[in-house]
Amino acid sequence: MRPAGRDAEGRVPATPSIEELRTIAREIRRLVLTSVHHAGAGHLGGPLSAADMLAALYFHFLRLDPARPDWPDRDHFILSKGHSAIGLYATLALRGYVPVDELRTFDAIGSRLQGHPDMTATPGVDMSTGSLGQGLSPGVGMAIGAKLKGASFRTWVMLGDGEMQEGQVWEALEVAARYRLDNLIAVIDHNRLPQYTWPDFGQRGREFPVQNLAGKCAAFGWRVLACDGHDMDAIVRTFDGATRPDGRPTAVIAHTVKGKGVSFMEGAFAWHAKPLDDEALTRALEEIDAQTGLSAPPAGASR
Amino acid sequence: MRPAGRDAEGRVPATPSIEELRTIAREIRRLVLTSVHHAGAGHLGGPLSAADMLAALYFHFLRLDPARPDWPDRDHFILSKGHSAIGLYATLALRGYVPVDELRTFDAIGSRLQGHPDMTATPGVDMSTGSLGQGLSPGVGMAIGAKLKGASFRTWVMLGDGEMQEGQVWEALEVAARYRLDNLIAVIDHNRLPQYTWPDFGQRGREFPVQNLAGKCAAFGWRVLACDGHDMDAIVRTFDGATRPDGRPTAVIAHTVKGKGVSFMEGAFAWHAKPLDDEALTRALEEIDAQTGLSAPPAGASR
Amino acid sequence: MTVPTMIAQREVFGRTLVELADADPRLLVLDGDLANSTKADIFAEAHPDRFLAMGIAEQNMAGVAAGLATLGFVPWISTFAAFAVKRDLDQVRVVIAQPSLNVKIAGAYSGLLTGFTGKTHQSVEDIAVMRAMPNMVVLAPADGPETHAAMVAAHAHGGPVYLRLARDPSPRIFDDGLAFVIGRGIVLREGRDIAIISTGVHTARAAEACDLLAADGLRPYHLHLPTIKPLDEDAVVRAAERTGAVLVTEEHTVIGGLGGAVAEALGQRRPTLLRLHGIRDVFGESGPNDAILAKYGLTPRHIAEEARLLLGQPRP
Amino acid sequence: MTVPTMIAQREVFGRTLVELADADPRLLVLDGDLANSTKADIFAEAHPDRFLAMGIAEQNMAGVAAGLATLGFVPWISTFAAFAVKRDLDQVRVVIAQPSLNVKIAGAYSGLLTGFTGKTHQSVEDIAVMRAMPNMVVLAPADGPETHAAMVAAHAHGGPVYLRLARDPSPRIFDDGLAFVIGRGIVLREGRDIAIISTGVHTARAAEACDLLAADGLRPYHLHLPTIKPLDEDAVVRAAERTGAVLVTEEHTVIGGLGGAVAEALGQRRPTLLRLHGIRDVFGESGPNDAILAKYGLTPRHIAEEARLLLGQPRP
Ligand SMILES: Cc1ncc(C[n+]2csc(CCOP(=O)(O)OP(=O)(O)O)c2C)c(N)n1
Ligand SMILES: Cc1ncc(C[n+]2csc(CCOP(=O)(O)OP(=O)(O)O)c2C)c(N)n1
Ligand SMILES: [Mg+2]
Ligand SMILES: [Mg+2]
Repeated sequence: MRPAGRDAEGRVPATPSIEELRTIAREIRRLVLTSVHHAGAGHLGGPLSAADMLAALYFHFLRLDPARPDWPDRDHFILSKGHSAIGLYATLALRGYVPVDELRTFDAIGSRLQGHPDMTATPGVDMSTGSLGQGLSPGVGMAIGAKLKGASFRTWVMLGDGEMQEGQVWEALEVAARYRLDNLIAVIDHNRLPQYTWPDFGQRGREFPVQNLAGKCAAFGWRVLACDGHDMDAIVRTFDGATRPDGRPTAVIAHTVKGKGVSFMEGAFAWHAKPLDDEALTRALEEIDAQTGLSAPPAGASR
Repeated sequence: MRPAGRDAEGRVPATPSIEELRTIAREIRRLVLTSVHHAGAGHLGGPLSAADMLAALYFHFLRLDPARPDWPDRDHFILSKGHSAIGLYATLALRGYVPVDELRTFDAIGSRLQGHPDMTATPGVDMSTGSLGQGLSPGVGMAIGAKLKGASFRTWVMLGDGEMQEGQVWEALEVAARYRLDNLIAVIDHNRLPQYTWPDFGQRGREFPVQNLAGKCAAFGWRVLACDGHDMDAIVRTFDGATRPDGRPTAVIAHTVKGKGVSFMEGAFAWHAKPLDDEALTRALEEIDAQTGLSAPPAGASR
Repeated sequence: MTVPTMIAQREVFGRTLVELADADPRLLVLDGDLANSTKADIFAEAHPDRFLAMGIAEQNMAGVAAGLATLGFVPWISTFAAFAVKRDLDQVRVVIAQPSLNVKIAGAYSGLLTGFTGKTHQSVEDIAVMRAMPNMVVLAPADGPETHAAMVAAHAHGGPVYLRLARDPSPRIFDDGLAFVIGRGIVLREGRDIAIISTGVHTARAAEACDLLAADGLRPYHLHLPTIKPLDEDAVVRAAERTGAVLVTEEHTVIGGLGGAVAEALGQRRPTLLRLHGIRDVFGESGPNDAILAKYGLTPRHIAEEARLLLGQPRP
Repeated sequence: MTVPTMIAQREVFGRTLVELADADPRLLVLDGDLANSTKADIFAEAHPDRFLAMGIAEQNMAGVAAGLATLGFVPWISTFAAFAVKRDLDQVRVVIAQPSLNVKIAGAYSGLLTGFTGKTHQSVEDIAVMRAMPNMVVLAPADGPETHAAMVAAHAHGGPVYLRLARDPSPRIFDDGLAFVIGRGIVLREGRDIAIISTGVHTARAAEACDLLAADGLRPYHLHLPTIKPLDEDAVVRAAERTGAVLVTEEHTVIGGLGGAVAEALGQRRPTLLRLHGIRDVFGESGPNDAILAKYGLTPRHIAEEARLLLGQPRP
């Protein structure tokens, strides 16, 4: 059985229904798990925490045309937390940019689906990323460029919270505010974990990678919105607010859980990136499917 | 006639009197002007805006011994806005680290007084700077190191407001807050001008190099104090507050005027760095002297 | 554009930006708060709407340029060479060089002559760093006219370019309107005794050194390489073949720069006795230009002396 | 420390940090949020109070290390080579290399074999960049035991050191307890037909290539250079003298790295026919190690083939 709306190639067309977006997010999670299992490498925590927002963006908010990935007036999207590439690829596949089956080439030599997003390799990838902290700046460039051109597209950038420790991000926030880039939206995946994190030694405790994100972004002159990054209703409402310009760039702080959807990965920094063995995959997929309400996994997804 | 307390070599010993600190600051300004005039190169706006705070630091707040520049328990000072080197050199000379006459070698080949502070060249310079945005991080290292050693010295770092645009500064602020470095004080010379500034074109206007400094530093978990950076009373009071630990690092935002003390340099971005001809020097020194109340310039200062 | 005998590359830089922008609406200039030093301010006055102040934040500036390039703009980044290369190297690598985006990086105040600012501002390793970066074209023109021509060529090139520029006036070598072909060296002097290879404004000093040698009855061959990458290997091999001994001289560390490029090419195509002359793996300091060139051994006299030393070495 | 036949440098790195720290209270480790990849986590468990998490902020990390070094600590910076070299180059230059402070920079996951992460994480130009930096020692040990020895030597050296390390297990070449002298090369094989010069874990592949050549009746000379700067020029010259033809092979771009260093030395001291083998001035990609080595031409078979090509070239 296919999730509602899935075509013969396994792609899901854009849809505005909250319920369908939820289904797509669960499907993204399945594809993340199966692809990482198949590749024997890749990140899990970050892609899983971003899945709901990727679904909302690609199936509801972004103005785009999968047949024309270079359409100049498309909304632009940059996955600054580039290590979550497989989440983006799963989304792009479901949206029709690449065949879903091609996800099985993730991380393989010669693949269009590189370990980190490569704009020269993958249709639909608007900027190469992977070195953290770099994605917002090209987003600022795109937003300035849109203003210079009089173009109406928006630029969305998704960042990790650990990534917000990189100074370049704050350079970009400052410049974006100065240029009053109300066509720029940063979505911060605030899952409270980076990779190794701040360790649990001494008195310092295993702290968040970054404190007071909302206060910081506001101090830098940005409009700040927040939502539960796993509540599709809230995501849609908040992203919707973000697209109503008020003269400033907008930061959406999405409160998320790293590894969301798989109990043993949730909040576990060890699952940031880790090969997934058969047994773990089975357990993980079972959990996801229990949430989907799908009676059976879609064909091919658990190969 | 020598300013009160000046010894035969032209050095001024540490003094707690506000009035003497004012005199020293004016003397720093004179030495900045004469040295840049003599060198035919160097920065003016930044050193002049920092002069009062340098006087307060080196003649009142810093625990130091000019005879032992490497004394491990000295308070450490980093001039992150390294282009204001001549202001620091003038201060170090008055304080006894180098002969006042040596200021005439500023910028010359083989000199111990390099265009930007060089810790390998100048006694009393605790960190090499000149590439903006870099000074706070070594300060964080020194403050962490002091804690690890159980040493009681403080680390002071002086930054420019334009420099605060550098992302590295925000990385350092974040880490300093996380390590609860209450032995670290950043003094921000908020003179509202960087070098070329944000130009006066289009609708953007010639804006400050950085907005809402206090709010930003507070959002990054720092205690924030502010003062008029040219009012010696206020400087001493505020720095004094900064040295009373409250568990956080402290930022002092000093509201200053770039080029302070010389009317035609004040607030003029063109005087950021500019050779000073004889006539301009004479006019500038006259203005400074009118403020000093000194009946005549000290011997040698206007050669 | 008429050019006096001595001209500063930065002046030509500012004026040429205006000229290129007049002809091509895609051109934008991004400034790291140094426009009145780099002379990008000439452009700022002429095209205020296409001058993008980026503050003192070089990493972001490189990224913004990349974003603009994806929209079809041709952004020129302008700051000091020291910061253009080293403060944002990871950004240049990941969002400019790896996707080979059409961004030009103008490094002002390269080499040791940086107006008394000293070692933090002197860029002694920028050629070595940029040359090692895949997809990057590296240019170092010799004078005003060649700077103009190199900028025209760089702008026409569809990928990333690093342009190494000097601060202070230097002697004119070329006529206005010369053609600049990326990857092509220029023989400034034919001769059989020794080949001198140079780049950037240092070429004028090498040319003077050739005069000194010629006055002594020697016949130096002088090859100027305004493109360091891609290297004109054929020209280098020809210089070696003509003379059997090659002195490379540059206002850059002797490690990995033009000397390294020549050594790699000759070792593989025509092993030849080399001498690599430049900054001897040290950082610089502040001082007047003459004193710096003298202390760091980069005057025409020093170059001529190096040539004589090389000539005195036994050839294999 | 007993070492199995295949061992990952990163494991040795973590364990040696502990060992060095046990003996020297000045040692601190600064981590760029990668300790469980770089294996600095072994140190974090053993010496939690001397493990300083620095978050994902490499520029600040370099500066903090500099500040600590001025107090007499010996900070080891640990992150991926790609970021250790390129994300903080201006910081490494200004507060570490220029004042020559006693900071060690450990670049993990160097070269192309970075666990499927691809071009942003692959460090193909780090040797070229670090070698051009005055005051910097550049080390690239071949295996586990040599990593241990190189770390002991690096820690004893009173200035900045860049240590290039690999991620995945590689074959043991040396016995435990070998002596490591900074600046000294090691002849792994005597021979007269051709010299092969290599560094880092790639030396194991070069050694295998020598076996292949020897199986064909050739007599390759193999020089391993675990120090790239300062270069053991005498060893390089000897290799050239013995054989008359030198193949440099490295898991690094062919521009400006070990090949560049050897070319500069030989051109000046003993011009010799060279062949520079490595990554051909391109960025890499993700994939399994075998596939990457095959695609980028870095297997023992490729090295042997390069040697044969060089042998077939006419000698000057
Ligand atoms: C400049 C840089 N430093 C280090 C890394 C290695 N790294 C990859 S992911 C990661 C943690 C990222 O954490 P976060 O931004 O919170 O992402 P998420 O939690 O969404 O996975 C790190 C340190 C990198 N890719 N880039
Ligand atoms: C990384 C870096 N970028 C650019 C410069 C060039 N520069 C020197 S001073 C200056 C302006 C500094 O402004 P600010 O920090 O406000 O200092 P102040 O006003 O006190 O002079 C600039 C851009 C530099 N020294 N370092
Ligand atoms: Mg996170
Ligand atoms: Mg200022």
